[in-house]
Amino acid sequence: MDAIYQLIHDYCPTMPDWLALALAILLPIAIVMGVFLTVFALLTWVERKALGRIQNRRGPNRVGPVGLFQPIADGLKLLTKEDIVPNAADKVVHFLAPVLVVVPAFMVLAVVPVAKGFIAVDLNIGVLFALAVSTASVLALFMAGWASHNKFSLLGAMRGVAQVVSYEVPMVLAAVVVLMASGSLSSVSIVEAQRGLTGWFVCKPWGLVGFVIFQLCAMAEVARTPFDLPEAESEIVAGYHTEYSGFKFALFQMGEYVAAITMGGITVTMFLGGYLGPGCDLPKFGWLISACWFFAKLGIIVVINIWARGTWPRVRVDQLLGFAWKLLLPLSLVNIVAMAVWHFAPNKLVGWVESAVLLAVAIVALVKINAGQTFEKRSYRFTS
Amino acid sequence: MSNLLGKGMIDGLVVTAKNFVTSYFDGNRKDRLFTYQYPEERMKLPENSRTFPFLVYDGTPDQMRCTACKVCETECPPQCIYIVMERDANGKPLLRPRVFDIDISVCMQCGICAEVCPTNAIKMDCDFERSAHGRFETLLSHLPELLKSNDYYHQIKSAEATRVDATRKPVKKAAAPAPVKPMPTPADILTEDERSAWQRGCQSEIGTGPIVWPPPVVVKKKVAGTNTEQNVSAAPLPTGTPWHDSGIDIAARMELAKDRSLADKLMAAMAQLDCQACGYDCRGYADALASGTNSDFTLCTPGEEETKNMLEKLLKEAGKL
Amino acid sequence: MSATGIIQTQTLEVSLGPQHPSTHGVFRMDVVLDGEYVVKLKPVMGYLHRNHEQLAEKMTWLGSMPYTDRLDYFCSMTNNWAYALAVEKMTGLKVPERAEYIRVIMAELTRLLNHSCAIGFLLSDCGAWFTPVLYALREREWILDFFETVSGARMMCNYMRFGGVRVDLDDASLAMARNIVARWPAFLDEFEKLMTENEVLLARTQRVGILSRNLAINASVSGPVARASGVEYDIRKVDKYGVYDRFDFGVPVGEAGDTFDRYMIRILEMREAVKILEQALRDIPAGPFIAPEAKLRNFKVPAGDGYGRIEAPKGELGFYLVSEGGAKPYRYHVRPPSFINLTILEDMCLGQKVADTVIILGSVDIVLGEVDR
Amino acid sequence: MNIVFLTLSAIMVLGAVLAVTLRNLVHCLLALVVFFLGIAGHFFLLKADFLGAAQILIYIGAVAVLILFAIMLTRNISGTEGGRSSLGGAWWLGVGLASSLAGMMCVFVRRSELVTKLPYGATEEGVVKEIGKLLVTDWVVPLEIMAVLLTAALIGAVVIALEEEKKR
Repeated sequence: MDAIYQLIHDYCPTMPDWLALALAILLPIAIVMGVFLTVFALLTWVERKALGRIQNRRGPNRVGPVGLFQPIADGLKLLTKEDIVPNAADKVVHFLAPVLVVVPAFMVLAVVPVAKGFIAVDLNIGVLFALAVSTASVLALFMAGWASHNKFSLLGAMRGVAQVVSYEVPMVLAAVVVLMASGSLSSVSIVEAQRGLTGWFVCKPWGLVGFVIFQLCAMAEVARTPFDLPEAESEIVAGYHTEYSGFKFALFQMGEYVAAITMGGITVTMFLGGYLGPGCDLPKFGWLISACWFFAKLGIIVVINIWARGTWPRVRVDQLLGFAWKLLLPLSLVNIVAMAVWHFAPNKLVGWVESAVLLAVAIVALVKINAGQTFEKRSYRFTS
Repeated sequence: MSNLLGKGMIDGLVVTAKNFVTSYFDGNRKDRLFTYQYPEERMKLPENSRTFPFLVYDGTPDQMRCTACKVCETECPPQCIYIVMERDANGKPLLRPRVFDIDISVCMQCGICAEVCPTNAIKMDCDFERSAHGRFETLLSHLPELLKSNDYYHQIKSAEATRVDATRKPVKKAAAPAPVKPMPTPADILTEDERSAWQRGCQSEIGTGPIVWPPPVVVKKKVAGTNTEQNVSAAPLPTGTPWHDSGIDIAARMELAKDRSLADKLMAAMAQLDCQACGYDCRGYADALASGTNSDFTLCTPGEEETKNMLEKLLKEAGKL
Repeated sequence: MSATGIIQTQTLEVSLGPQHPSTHGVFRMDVVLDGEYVVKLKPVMGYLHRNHEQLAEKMTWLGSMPYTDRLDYFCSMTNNWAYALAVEKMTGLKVPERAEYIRVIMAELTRLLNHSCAIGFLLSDCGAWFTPVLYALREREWILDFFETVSGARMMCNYMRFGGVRVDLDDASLAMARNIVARWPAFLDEFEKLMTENEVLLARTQRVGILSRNLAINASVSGPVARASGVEYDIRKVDKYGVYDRFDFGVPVGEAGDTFDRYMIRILEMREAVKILEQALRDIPAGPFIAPEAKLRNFKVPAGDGYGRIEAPKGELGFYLVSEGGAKPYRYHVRPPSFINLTILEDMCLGQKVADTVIILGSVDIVLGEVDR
Repeated sequence: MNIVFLTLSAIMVLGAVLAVTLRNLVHCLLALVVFFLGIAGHFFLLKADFLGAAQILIYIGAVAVLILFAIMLTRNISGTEGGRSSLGGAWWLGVGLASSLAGMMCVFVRRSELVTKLPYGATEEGVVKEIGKLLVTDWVVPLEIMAVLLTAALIGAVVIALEEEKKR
C-alpha cells in the first residue's frame, strides 16, 4: 500500500492526497479482484475441459477457440435466465444467501500474497483472518438451504454445516504447525519463513502431513469431490442451491470456485512457499516471476482438485465426519507434537528422524484402528 | 485387498490420467474420443440403418411401385400409415395410391412396413434430420414428399437396392389416366377435432364406425309429394367385392360370396389388396383364373396358404384343374 | 429432550423422484428419514406406464415385436428373444442352428452392454462424476455400432423374428463382433483398476443394502441381484434354451448379497459372457438364418398358451401369451425382471443412509420402461 | 473514523433489537450474526485484529452454528404457532434494565484506565504474541479449567450420541 502510494505520489505529484490514498487502497484490491475473477473464469473452463478429456469427451469446444469463451457464454446465459424464487421461500434470506456466499470467498483473497511485495492487505493475523472468514460461508450455505423451503436444500445445508464445522477443527490444527514454524500469523512472514532450497514446509515430515491434512480439509471446506456432499447431485439433487436459478445460481458457482481458488492460495502460501521460487528476488522482474511461481503452484493444487473430482466416488456423510474426527483430528494433534519434537531436537537430522517416526507410527496406528474392519476381500464361486 | 491403504485410489488416478493424456494422442479416434462432432463430422451410416419409410419409384414419379395394397397399413404397429387407392370415374382401382400419408411423429422406425411390402415399394430411409417446428402438419408426410427415385435408393443402400432390382418382376401397369376430379383429402372432410385426432393417430376418436373411404358422394333429392329432402347416394360404391378386412376371415368372405360367379368367389378368396404381386389386380387375376387364361393359383402372395388352398379347392370344384 | 435424556428428533419425509437425478427414470421413492437414516421407504411406480400389454393384445403378433424393444430399452435384443421364444413354443417353429448362434451372440453382447452401463451408473450414483459411465458408454458405442450395422437401429433393434432373425450376419459383421469381444477384457481391466479397489467405493458399498438369500428366493428375485445373494439360479443353465448347453461358462455367485457383491457379480458375468461370445463366434455354423416355414404376413398362432423365458441381463424375462388362434394374442403378459427385483428395495434400504438408497437402487439395475411397461 | 464507528454501532443496535423482536427463530439468529459481525468490526476498528478474527471464527463459525443446531431441534421455527407476541407484557421493564445497564457501563468505562493505555504494554504488532504468553503464564489456570470443561462437554456429547446409536 505504501509503495503504491509512493509510486502515485512520484508520477503524479499534483494529485490530491486523499485521492492518492484512496487509489493506493483500492488499486491492489481491484487488481486482485480482477486477476482472481479471470482465474475463476479460466478455472471453470479448465475444469470442464480437463474433466472432459478425463472422461473421453472434448469438453467445451463451440464458443471461441477451443471453447475458451465458454465462461462468458455461461455467464451471459445465466444472467439472462429467469430468476425463480419458490413461493414458500423466505424471500429476503433467499436473496441474501448467494451474496453472502461470494463475500467471504473474496475477503480471503485480501490476505493472499500473490507476488513478492504484492498483497491486498497485509494483516498481521492474515492466516487467522482467512480461516475465520472462510467459516462464515457456513452461514450463507445454511441460509440458502433453509430459505429455499425445500427438503433437499435443507438436507444439503445441514450436511454442509456439519461438514464445514467438523473440518474446521483439523484445518486450524494443521495450520498451527505452520504458525509454530514461522512464528507469525502474517501470510507474508509465513512465505518468507520458507526461503531456502528445502525451506518449503511441505518438505518436512510435519509439513507434509500438515499439507495433506490441510488440503483434504480445504477440499471438504469448499465441498469438492470426494467431499461434495452438500450438493451431491445423485442424492439430494443439487443440495442447498437446488432452488436457485439464473444469476443467483451463478453467484453460488462463483463463490464456490473462488473459495476453491483462495483455499488453494492459502495452501500454497502456507506449505508450498507461496510466491517463492528461483528468480523471484530479481530486482526488475522479480514480482512477475514470483507471481508466475505462485500461480504455477496454485495450478498444481487446482489440477489435483479436478483430477480427484474426475476419479473418485463420494464418501457418505457418516464416513465423512468420521474421517474428520477419528483420523484427521488426532493426526493433526500428533502433528503438533511432531513439530514440537522437531523444534526442540538437538540437530536437524535427529529432528527429522524423530518427527518422521512419530508421524509414521501415528498414521499406521490410526489407520489400523479406523480401517480395521471396514474393507474385506471377497471371493466368488462359479457354478456351472 | 490391496496391502496398502490408498492404493486403489491412486490406481484410479493413474487410469484417469492415462485417459486424459491418450485422448490427445488418439490414433484410432474411437478408442478414446468416441463422440462425433455432429454438424461438422458425420458418422458413416451402415447400409442397414433405418429411419423413416419412403416410397420408391422407377423412372418418373408416375411409375411408383406402390399398388396401394394396404399391407403396410395393416401391419404397421403404431398405425401411422394411411392409404387411399386411386380409382377412375367408374370406381375401378388404378393400382396406385391417391393418398399415402405417413405420420412420422407416430412412426417408430421399426421397418416392418418395408419388410411386409409385397412389391418392394416402401423402403427405409437413412435421413434422420427430420425435426420441424410444428407437431402436426410438418411431421405428416404426404405422397409427393414420400416418393423417392430408385436412384436415390441405390445411392443410400446400394447393395440392398441391387438385390431388390434383381428379384423384382416387371409389373404391367396401365399409364395413369388423368384423374377425373380431385379426391378429397382427410383435411377436407373431417371436422377439426377429428382431423387432429387422425393426425395424432387416434383413429378410435374419429366417429364411431369405420371410416368409409372414399366417402360416398351424397346428393340431395326431393322426395315426391313432400317438401323434405332426402340424402341419396349418387354413385353407390362398387359392390360385389366383399370387403377385405383382417377381421373378416376367409370362411366369412366365402359365405358372403357363395351365390356369386366363380370369378367373384375366387376374388373373395384372395387377399384383395390389389398389390399386383401376381401381375394383375385382384379382379383381373380372378377373371384370368376363371377364364382359364392363367392356371397358376399360387400367385396371391398376401393371401398366403389359406388363399392358395381355397383357390385350388374352388378351381377343382369348377373343374378348371 | 425427553425424560430419558435422549434427544427426540422429528422424522423427515422426502420424496425422491419422480424428478430426481438418480432414480433412473421417472420413479419415486417416498423415504421417511430419521436424520439421514431411512426408517421407511415406499417405491412408487407407474409414471412410465404405456399400456404395453393391452397394446399388444390389439396388435398382430409381429406388430408387438418392435414394442418389446421399448420394454428394457437397453436390452432390446434379449426382449425380442424372450418374446420370439414364447411364440415359437406355441407354434412349434424350429429355429435354425445359425439363428440360435446369432441370438446367443446378440444376447451376450447385450449383457456386456447392459452390465457395463449398469455398474457405470451405479458408480455415478456413488458420486464418481460420470467418469465410469462414460468409459462404459465408450465401449458400448462399439456394440451399438455393431447392432446398427446388423439390425439397422442402435437401440430399438427389432431384430428377432419368429423362427429366426431378420438379417443374416455377414463376414464383415462377424469380424466386427470378434473385434468387440477381443477388446472387452482390456476395457474390464481398465474399469476394475479405476474403481474396484477404490477405498471410498469399498466403504460405500460393502455391507450396504444386504439382501439375504432367503428373502431373494421368497421375493422371486432373479438375475445378478439374486446371484449376488448366493442364489444359484441362471436360466441359461436351468432351461438350457437356445444352444446354451453347448458353451462352457460359469455362473458367478456371491455370498454377502450387498451392493459390492452386486457390482462384482456383474463384472464377473461380463468376463463369462466374453467366454461365451468367443465360443459362439468360433463355432457359428452356416445355414439359414430364419426357418423357411416362418412367415411374416398373416401370422397366426394356434390356440393355447405358452411361457417363454430367458436370462435377460437384469434377470428372468418372461412372456406369457394366450392365443385363440387368431392374428392377435388374446392375453399378453410380461414378467419383467426389473419390476420384481424392485419389490425388495425397502427391505434392502431400511436402516441405511439416504445416500445409500440411491446406490442400492443403482445396484438393483432397473429400467423404468420395463418396470412400468 | 467516527462515521465508521457510528454506522457499525447503528447496525449492531439494529441487529440486537431485531434478534429479540423477530418472530422467526432463524431470522433472529441471522440478526444476531449481524450483531456479532458488528462486534468484530469494532475490534478491527480498535486495531485488535486478533480479537476481531477470533470473534468471527468463534462467534460466527461456532456459536452461531451451535445455536442453529439448537434451533433446528425446536418445533416452531417460523414462529407462526401460538399467538403470543415475542415482546412480553413487561417489555418496558427489559428496556429499562438494559438502558440502566448500558448507562452503568458507560460510567465505569469512562473511569477505567483501560481506555487510555494498552494492557501489559503490548505493541500493535505483538498483540498475538503477548496474548499467547499471557494465556500460558498468568492465565494458565482459567485456560486449563476451560479446557477441562470443553473436554467434558465433548465427552458428554459422545456419550449421548452413543446411547442413540445403541437404541438403533
